[in-house]
Amino acid sequence: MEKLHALALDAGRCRHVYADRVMEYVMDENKNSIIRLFDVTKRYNGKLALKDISLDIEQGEFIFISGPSGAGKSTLLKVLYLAEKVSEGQILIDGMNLARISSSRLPALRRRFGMVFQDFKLIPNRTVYENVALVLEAAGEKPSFIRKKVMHVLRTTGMDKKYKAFPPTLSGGEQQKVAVARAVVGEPSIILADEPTGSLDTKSAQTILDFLMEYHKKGATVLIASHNLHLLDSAVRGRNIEICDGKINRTATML
Amino acid sequence: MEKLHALALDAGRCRHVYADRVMEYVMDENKNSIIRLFDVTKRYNGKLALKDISLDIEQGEFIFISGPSGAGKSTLLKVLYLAEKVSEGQILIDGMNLARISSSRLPALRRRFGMVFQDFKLIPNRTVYENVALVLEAAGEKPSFIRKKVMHVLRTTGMDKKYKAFPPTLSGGEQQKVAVARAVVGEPSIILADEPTGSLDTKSAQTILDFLMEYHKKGATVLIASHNLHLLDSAVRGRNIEICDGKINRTATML
Amino acid sequence: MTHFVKKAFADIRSNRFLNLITIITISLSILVVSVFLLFFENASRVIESWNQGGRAMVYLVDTFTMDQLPDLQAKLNGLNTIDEMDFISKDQALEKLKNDMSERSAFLKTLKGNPLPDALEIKVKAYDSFEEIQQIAKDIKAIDLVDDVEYGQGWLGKFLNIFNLFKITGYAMCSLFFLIALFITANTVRLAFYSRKLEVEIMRLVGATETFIKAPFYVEGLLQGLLGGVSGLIILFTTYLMVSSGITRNFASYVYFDIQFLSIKTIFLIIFGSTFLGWFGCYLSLKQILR
Amino acid sequence: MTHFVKKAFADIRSNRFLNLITIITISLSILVVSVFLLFFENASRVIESWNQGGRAMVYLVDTFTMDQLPDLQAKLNGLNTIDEMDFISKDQALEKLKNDMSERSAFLKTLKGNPLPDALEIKVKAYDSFEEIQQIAKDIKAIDLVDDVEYGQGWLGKFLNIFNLFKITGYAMCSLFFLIALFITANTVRLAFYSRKLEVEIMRLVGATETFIKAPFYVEGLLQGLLGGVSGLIILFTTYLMVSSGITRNFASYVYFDIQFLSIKTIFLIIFGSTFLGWFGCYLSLKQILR
Ligand SMILES: Nc1ncnc2c1ncn2[C@@H]1O[C@H](COP(=O)(O)OP(=O)(O)OP(=O)(O)O)[C@@H](O)[C@H]1O
Ligand SMILES: Nc1ncnc2c1ncn2[C@@H]1O[C@H](COP(=O)(O)OP(=O)(O)OP(=O)(O)O)[C@@H](O)[C@H]1O
Ligand SMILES: [Mg+2]
Ligand SMILES: [Mg+2]
Repeated sequence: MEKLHALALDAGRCRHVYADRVMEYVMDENKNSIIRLFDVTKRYNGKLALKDISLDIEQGEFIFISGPSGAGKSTLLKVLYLAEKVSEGQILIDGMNLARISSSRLPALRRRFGMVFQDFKLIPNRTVYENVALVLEAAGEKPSFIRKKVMHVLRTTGMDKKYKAFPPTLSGGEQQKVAVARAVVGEPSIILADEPTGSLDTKSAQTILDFLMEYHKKGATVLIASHNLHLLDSAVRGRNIEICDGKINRTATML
Repeated sequence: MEKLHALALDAGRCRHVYADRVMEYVMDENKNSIIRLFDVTKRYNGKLALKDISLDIEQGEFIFISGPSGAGKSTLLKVLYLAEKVSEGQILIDGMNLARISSSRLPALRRRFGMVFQDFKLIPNRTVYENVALVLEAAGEKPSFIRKKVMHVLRTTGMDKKYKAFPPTLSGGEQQKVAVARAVVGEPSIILADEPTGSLDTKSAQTILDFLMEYHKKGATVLIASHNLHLLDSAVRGRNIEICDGKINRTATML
Repeated sequence: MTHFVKKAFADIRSNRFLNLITIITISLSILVVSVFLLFFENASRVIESWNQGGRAMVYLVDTFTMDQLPDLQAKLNGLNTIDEMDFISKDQALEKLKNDMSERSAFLKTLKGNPLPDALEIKVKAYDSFEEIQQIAKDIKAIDLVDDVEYGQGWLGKFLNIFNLFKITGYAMCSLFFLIALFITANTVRLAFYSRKLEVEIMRLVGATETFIKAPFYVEGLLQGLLGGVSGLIILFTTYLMVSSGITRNFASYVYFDIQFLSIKTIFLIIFGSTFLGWFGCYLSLKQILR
Repeated sequence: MTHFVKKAFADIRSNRFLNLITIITISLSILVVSVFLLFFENASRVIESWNQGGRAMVYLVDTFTMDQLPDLQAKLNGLNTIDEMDFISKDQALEKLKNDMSERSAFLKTLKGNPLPDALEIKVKAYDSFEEIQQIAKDIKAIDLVDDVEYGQGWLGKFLNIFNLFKITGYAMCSLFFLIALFITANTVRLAFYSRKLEVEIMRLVGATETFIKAPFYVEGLLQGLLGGVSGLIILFTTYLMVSSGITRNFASYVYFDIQFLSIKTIFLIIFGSTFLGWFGCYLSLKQILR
């Protein structure tokens, strides 16, 4: 395994044609890993945002990504979600190599994720309800199911009374709650939450965190990126990955 | 004074034509007040966001506005900034009644404020430098002065290396730093900061807070709205106003 | 399918301003093209009517006698290029001349005998070019009893050629206007979509398939094109009604023809064209926005 | 001032796509109007040339003798409506007639003496309507020695009236096309600005005055209009060069006139118009965006 890994890293570096195959072989060895990163590097116009990140995340794990502003937390989540392409290295999601995902299979892959964007990314001219329902509509769910499910999620995040409002008329915290509701409405197996409580007061933050933890308990893999270490206080068993200047600084297991 | 105040409140309620005059008379009594709110109520489509807020803020004071998500913190700052009109009540800024400000005098008034918006409100297709310089250009400053001043402020907030970047390519925290830089670049006498450290890690937050405090020490009136009570730990002498559901819940003096 | 149509209608409602501008632009573009088509169709018709089916005079030799007429007519019919013919004897012709020139007929009175020849007035079958009618005249002239053929050699060539030039210009301008309408509409739709770039981006991020994202836009584009085309034609028709009634009232003396509205065929062509416009604009925009 | 121009240029650079579409739309709109103007100017010129300055024949009474000519000419000049006159004696006229009718002059040979009257060929000063030339003819006829005036009573009225109708239609269509260009351009500029609404809103929030916000937009609008107009004319001119050389080469036999490009005056008018378009579109958009 160690050797193969080194080989894979090498392959990743020189962009060898067989690199992808090797990755998948490596994958086979660790059936429980749902997300694997090998030497992932991301450059924006030549400037590094992520540098040689290697990571193995098991199905159902809880990961807390911390680090100062500009460390690369959002970038890490974005490359996992394929909202950005990596510059170097390989990412395997559930055995699929992201570099080899065809654009026609991308939507289906994304529906397995639930992403809370740091800037929310709500459609301004659609109501709260429509924004959340969009995910289920895109997945081709039945209207009656959509209605029930969306209202349920909105109720849990405390936004059911504002379901007719348009995002720009909401307060910062309210927008964040809607973003969280949208991320989980599709019952994703992986939840990526970028600063999901940054605009919330302590009480609301706890509610949202508990809500995400519920999905975690149901078996979802949860990655939360935040600079707010206080969130760790209430976090369950999991790992804390601290990144700084694009590199993994420290990994700690929380018990 | 008490009586006049009551009279003014009355006037505000019944929208009497002489109300404005009364306000200004009241104003005269308290020369040190730079911001005065009388029974301010703000409704959005009939729903209350602020209810009967009365407040007296002295020149050079430091005010910390706290409260849960959706309490009305942003709305309070927005009505002061005339980004929103009040539904009822009167606001006096430095003796001027906001209800009687003509639209031609509005820009000059706004330049006396420095506002950090909760959603940053940076122009996406202008660089960081251009976004900050805009305030000084609008004030008609000399190009050489603008260059020096903008770069100075960017250096202090730690964004000087990214002055050529466009806001959407910045991390959340970086965008916030630019928003703070833009708010203070015009040396405003009143600084309104809505959640100015919400996207920042503890260290950056402290830097930004210290930066704002410097302006406070130089004599600026500073209002910070945030749900993060930890900020209070490092705050100077000032007042903490807690609002909840649009009403002032509690006022405390910090020593 | 109904889902996409429903969504398209919802989108049109929620982006009223953008849609209105797009529809207005399409309808104005259609208006330009159809105004020109209207002008061109009517002008063609009028000019065509001036050129009344190619009448010509066949003058016969002096030695012609009436019993040679059936033989001559048979020969002319044998050419297969003549529709009608009327015999005009020299006496009828002189009579007509005297009537026509009533004011200066004094000079005709001085004539001894009848200097005019017998003649056949013929109507030539449809022809397209000056060369064709020249050939027909030549064939007729080759017949024994025919002395000369007069078919307006001088002005007819000129007229036909200018008419052909007018037709070419007309078709060229129609195509040009259509192309311009296409460009302008496509660009307007693109601009309108440009401000919805964010919406599309977010939809993709949330895991919507390309079909799911694109279909409502296409339905919207087709609807915009259809609405634009129909309203453009309605504007044209209203204007037409006002103008044509105004013309017949005030300009009766100027006008020797009715203005006719576009033919049903052209109307359908225009509506089809504008629907295509909407679709095409949508296609271009989506190609640009969606990578 | 230079600040605003500089900023406008920077804006054009940073909003390349929006500006490109706006400029393309303006130039195409200008193209439609100017193609039509070109067509119309040339058609007018050609039709005008058919109507060669109103020539007419004044036939004199039989009793006319040459020594009465100066007196007659003086009287005609006294009317102040005649530009040139040429005396054509009855002998000259017969000679000319024989030449013109060479083929059928046999019939003229049978004439005893000369049945034709003496005549004056005159050129009438410019006139606008059929009524006017009718009046002029009446005045001339009232002179003693004049027997009759011939000025193509039959076809001239028809022709002039149709020409006038053509002119009216032409002006109407020019105005219509201009209005449509105005609408389309204004809407395009509005759409382009619509996607910059956020920018304007933020500028206002930051304390920029209306002038500070608006001035660069206006400069931009003017520049767009100017660029659009100039490029529209350049497209037209290139097409004109190609078409006109093509026509003279291939259609030489069809064409009895040169196609001429727009007059300098029209060119300046068009450029002015398109700059106005840019400004007006900007004005409308700003009025909408800025409350
Ligand atoms: N699209 C982009 N183009 C260029 N540079 C980018 C882009 N996105 C991010 N960056 C840069 O990459 C670095 C990491 O950004 P990232 O958003 O991942 O930080 P972060 O850890 O999420 O910080 P924060 O806590 O402030 O959100 C930053 O320096 C940022 O400026
Ligand atoms: N433009 C608007 N139209 C309608 N309702 C609005 C509008 N802006 C704010 N509101 C409502 O007013 C209430 C107060 O909003 P405000 O933004 O002031 O909250 P806040 O205290 O800043 O909360 P947060 O900490 O989440 O930013 C909220 O319920 C919000 O939905
Ligand atoms: Mg981030
Ligand atoms: Mg707020």
